[in-house]
Amino acid sequence: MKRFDCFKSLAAMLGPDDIVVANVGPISREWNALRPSEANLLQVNLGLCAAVGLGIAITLPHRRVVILDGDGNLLLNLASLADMANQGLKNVLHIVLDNETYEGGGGLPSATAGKADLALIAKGAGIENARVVTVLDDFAQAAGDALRSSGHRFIVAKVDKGTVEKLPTLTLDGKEGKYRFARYIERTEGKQILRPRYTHI
Amino acid sequence: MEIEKARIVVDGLKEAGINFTVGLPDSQFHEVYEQILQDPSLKYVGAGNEAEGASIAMGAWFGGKKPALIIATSGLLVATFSLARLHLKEVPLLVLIPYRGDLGDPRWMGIYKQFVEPMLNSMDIPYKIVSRKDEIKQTIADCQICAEAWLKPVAVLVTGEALW
Amino acid sequence: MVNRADLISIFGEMVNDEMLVVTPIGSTTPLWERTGRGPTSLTSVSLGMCTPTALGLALALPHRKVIALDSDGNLILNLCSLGTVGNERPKNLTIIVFDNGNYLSGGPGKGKPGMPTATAGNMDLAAVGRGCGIEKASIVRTEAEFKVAAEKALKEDGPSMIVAKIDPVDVRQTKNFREDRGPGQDTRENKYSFARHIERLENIKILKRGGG
Amino acid sequence: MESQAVDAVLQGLKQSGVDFISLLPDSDFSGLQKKVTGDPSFSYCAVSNEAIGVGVCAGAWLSGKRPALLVPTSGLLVAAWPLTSLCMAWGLPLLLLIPFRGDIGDAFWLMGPYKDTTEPLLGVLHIPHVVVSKTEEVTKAIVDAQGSTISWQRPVAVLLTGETIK
Repeated sequence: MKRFDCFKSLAAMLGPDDIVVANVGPISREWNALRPSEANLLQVNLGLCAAVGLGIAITLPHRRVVILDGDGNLLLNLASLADMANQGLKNVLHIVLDNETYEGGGGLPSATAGKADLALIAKGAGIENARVVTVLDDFAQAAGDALRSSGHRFIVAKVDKGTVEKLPTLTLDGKEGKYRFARYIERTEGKQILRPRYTHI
Repeated sequence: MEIEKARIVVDGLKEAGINFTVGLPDSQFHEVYEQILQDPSLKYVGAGNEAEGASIAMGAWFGGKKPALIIATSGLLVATFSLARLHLKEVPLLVLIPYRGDLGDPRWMGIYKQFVEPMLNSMDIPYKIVSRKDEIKQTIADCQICAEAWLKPVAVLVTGEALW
Repeated sequence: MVNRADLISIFGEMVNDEMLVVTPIGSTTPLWERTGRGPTSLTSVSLGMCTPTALGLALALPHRKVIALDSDGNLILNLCSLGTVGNERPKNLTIIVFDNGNYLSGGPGKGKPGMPTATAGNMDLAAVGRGCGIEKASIVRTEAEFKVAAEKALKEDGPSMIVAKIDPVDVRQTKNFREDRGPGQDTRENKYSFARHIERLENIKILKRGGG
Repeated sequence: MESQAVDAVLQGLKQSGVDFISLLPDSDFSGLQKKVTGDPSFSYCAVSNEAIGVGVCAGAWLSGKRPALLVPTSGLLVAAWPLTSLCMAWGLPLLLLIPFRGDIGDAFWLMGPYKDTTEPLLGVLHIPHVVVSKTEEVTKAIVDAQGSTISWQRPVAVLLTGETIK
């Protein structure tokens, strides 16, 4: 199963208001190519994708938050799963694109290439709706199920190594991406995030 | 500065993509300024002080140019406020400085040794010191690439064999 | 005397999307943002850097009209920039100086002026401009004079300079500057939006890439 | 922490508009933690390591909350990487509230190294900080730090020491 194909199927299912938090690297590049949107928060650094998604999901419980994580990334802060489970979230679809490899770091195997089973770990952490999919139809069905219901779903998608050729490069750095995302939330939520009046002195 | 080394500095700027220069002269870099003035592809603007120079360079960057600020060691002290505030320090700018007062400088400028590097550090301006002439070009290229990627000023300090 | 806010709204009508405006830190920026052109202008440029920044922009984009909305205190800090403008003689640069004769941002607020600048004494910025080689430099004291001078400056080749003598305080801006934040862009966000604006106008690349 | 200090912290957090708190349960904060979790003016997210806490706070700010991370001196070391890769690289605000173990006067041998790491690390990470040793100064220090972190869009730390953490 190819990650890009999973993303194609997911992108077709998402509404324009669904917030997506994506990991730095090919995950962000592939996702951006298929679903360019201000509702994407891209290039979240190693190990922090789930945590950032968690903060957003708590703050905006009425919005759906989709987290596009990688195996190596999640492993770095595995405890995120336990912290998320304890929040009793109703609006999160957490997808791990598991290629069993530290792809950006030269292709050495990650712990999921050995004995680690992230879905089992997630269940142990308290996320009941956790499953592994290995073929595209199953992925589409699992993601579709998740998006049709509320709750906290966790899908481990076993995907091939490697990425797609000729992806458009990302043109935003983190700071510009921050402004774009915060302005988008301001607009859609009627909140003021940037430049609040500062009158405490 | 020997004309041959000055040529390397100027070629280094051009190879790094620099096409707009602003500055105030330093005697040890005189040959560099002379060659830049003769080269229209390096459009030179002479500023009245280094802080003004940094601002002109910032404007040029917004206009799509790749600017370099070429100033004396003393001028770095004058440009401090401007460099520290260059739109909150986040506009790329190659700052090229003949490092006067470094060990080996035969003149009386030792006073700068105690200010220059601590100041660059406290202003959060990364810098690289180049002391060999065969490393001048690479150093300029490296610093320019990082200035563009990090969106901030990056300094090249020319000293030692590369300068004298 | 005329008011800065009124002159800025008059000028806002004269500017089109093809022109680039640079505004300094202080009350000019929030007033200029009210015209809706904040994100497509370079705003809150720090003390003394407005005119030199506009000069760099004008030299980099010689086919495009660039306007600095400077002020007396800002310009005096880097007065030598007028000399540089006079030597480079960019045809596309107009410097408008809102000259209120005092350091308003450093003042007590509450509708009171700050300490006087040199223009409250003997200094004539238009004469300094002419002395630097900016021949088209004039002083205006009424809205009508401002309008005529600004129209001329935008139409003709420059460099040109308009020194507008304005009220010592801004009528609608009587709060202490510490409270004067709120909507609008900070300088970092403005950097991105202004650079993106020029990328679109000129079809060039300024911000390299996001990487990752 | 004595209850007066806990109240001073709570007051500071509320006055400054903090409405989201993340922390790793830690003995220096146990009294404060109980108050925070029971207080409806804060969204509360417990985390199992401080790196996750930084990420959670980043997400909370980006979507409209005013977060604070309560982090022990040891946890600051754990949080160093996300403070760099998220807060510094993206320019994100974050109020860090740190009970300064290992300050002069803290006689427990295990805390000694934190005198060497805490303030220098904040310096390296370009995180401005204020050290508060008097309970009566806690509230204002928090309000000031929160104002600065929000307008500078970079983390700012308040280090609590002396009588404030007794």
